[in-house]
Amino acid sequence: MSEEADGLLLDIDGYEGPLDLLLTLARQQKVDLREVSILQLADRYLAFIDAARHLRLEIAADYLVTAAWLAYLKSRLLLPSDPSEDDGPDAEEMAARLAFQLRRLEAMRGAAARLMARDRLGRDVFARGAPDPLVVERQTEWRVTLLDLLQGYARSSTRAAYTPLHVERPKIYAMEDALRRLGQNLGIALDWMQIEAFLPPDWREPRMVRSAVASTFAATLELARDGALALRQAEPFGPIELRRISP
Amino acid sequence: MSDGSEQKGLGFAPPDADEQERMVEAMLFSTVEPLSVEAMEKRMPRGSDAAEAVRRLEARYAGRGVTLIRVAGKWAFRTASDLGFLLRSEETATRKLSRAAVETLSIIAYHQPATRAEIEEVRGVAVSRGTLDLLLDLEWIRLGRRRETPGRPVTFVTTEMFLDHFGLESVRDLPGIQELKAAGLLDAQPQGGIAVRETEEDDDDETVDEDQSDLF
Amino acid sequence: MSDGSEQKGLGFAPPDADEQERMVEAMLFSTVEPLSVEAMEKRMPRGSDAAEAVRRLEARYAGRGVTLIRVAGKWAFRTASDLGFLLRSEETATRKLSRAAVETLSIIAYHQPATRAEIEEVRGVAVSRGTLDLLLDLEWIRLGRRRETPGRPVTFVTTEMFLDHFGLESVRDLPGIQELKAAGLLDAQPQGGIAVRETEEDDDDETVDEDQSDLF
Repeated sequence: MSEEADGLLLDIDGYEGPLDLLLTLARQQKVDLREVSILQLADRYLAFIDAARHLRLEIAADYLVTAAWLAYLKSRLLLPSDPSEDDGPDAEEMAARLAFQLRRLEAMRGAAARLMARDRLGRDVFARGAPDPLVVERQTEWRVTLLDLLQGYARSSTRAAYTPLHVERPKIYAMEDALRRLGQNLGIALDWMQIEAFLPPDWREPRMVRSAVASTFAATLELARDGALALRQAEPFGPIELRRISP
Repeated sequence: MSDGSEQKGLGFAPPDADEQERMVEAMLFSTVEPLSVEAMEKRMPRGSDAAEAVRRLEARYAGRGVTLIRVAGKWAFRTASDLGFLLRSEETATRKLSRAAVETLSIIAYHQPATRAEIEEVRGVAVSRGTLDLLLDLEWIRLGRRRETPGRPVTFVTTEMFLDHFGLESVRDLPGIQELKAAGLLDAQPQGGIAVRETEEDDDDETVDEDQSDLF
Repeated sequence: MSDGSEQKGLGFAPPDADEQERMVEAMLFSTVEPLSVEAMEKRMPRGSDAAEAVRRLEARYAGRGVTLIRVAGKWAFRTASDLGFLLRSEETATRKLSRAAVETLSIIAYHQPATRAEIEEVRGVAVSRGTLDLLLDLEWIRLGRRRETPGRPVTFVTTEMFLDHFGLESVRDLPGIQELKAAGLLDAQPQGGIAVRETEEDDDDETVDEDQSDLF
């Protein structure tokens, strides 16, 4: 560890940022912060960062940014200022600005400590432990007009007149079901068979039969078009017959 | 303070009586639960006499806005009872009566005396206990005569306050069904045709004083 | 009591000074939150002078175990600070705040209204979202008015709870604030020193509450 580190713990984690580290280093100059030598401070900071790097400690980027900034400031402070060349803020101003930041941070730290040392509620002073709650008596004024009343009556007495209409959907034998059933049973139709033989046996009710016949007939048309079966009807309204066509 | 001298001998004099009173005052002020003399003495410097401090404090607060009282052998500060009004504030909020309450009230008004079952029949839904309680509370309805039918159900009738609130001379002033229809308030003829029954306003409130809780 | 005679003319004499003092005592004793003179006077009979009653009460309680203090222009009874040792219990141990939280709080208190950027400028390091959340959670700080500068950043200010917690009558009574001001340490300074790098340390919890995430 370098001498410049001055026994400081080389633990970056122990500092709340570069300004905190700078303040700690400045305090070690053991002078009033108003007389701190920024040049000397920059040197110490750079030495600290060097030492930390030497130990391969992980250093957050903002410490490095500050190191670069201080190196720049140092070079500017050491060089005589050239009035003909105006590049950026005056070095003295920058140094004064940094000194101000250090003084302000230190002042805020001191203020924080004094604030925290005050008698605090719940620690040093106490409020009434069993306060009497303020009883809020809520008076509710109900707003109802005669019209509300009449409308209410009208609403409730007409409600009974309307019972919701439930339309029961009739059972429909779907075309897909008919196609499936025909496909499964077509093997038995090696000779002409009446279409009724292919109706679902459990569809007995007249309306259901009608639906089953319609869907089954539509399904035979579909299969006939595909060339899977042949259809015939001898006379108008006569029985419809079908037969499988062998592939 | 009997052992005060002994304490003094050890160089730890207990605080003086005023100081002990301050301590008891602070403890009783900040505590959540009433405190016993023993509990206070335990927290005070050795040689303190909490009982005496409490006696002094009690006298000091006598007649003040806050007084020291004894609760089950323990002590607590309480607001003087005559000042309770200061800790109360009144707020008036206007609220709309629920739909269920408006409908129930209107059915009672038109059908009175009406039993709960009759109200439910018209509304088609159960009437909640809360709805009837609210209307009774507002004193817009009261209990009428029991119906002389099986089970002797109680009936509900409207009150003077109800008439007052709605600016009605009597319940006969409520518009009839035909008028409601004409006003466009009734869209359809209800089944069975509902007529406004003649009410018996001179029904006496014989049942009112009965315990209401078993009525519903 | 300037209008006392007028009130008397109407036949409503306000209660006498002792009685008014009792009233103020009862009200202040019954609550944890500081009360304003106006709030008390509102609850007292017409013609009462709460300010005078508070003055009398303050004198009465001076030096007692419980004293009347002024917080944010309001009044509250609090135990005398020298008796804290009697009242402290294991449960009342206050949470220890991190150094970052303490410093952030102080910077807001002394510089208020303060933007996040200003806090970071003073500390020379980014302020974590968690620190501000904690202080907001304690209700020691709250959002102030947006600063009318580019980006309209939100500002933070301290609350009444903050004053109450630290026993301050107002932010003008913050320890050392006059000296800091005189030394120019509370002035806004032009940029040019060590800048705070934009950190994105708390990106991960950005989604927690969207509406707040754009504030800090």
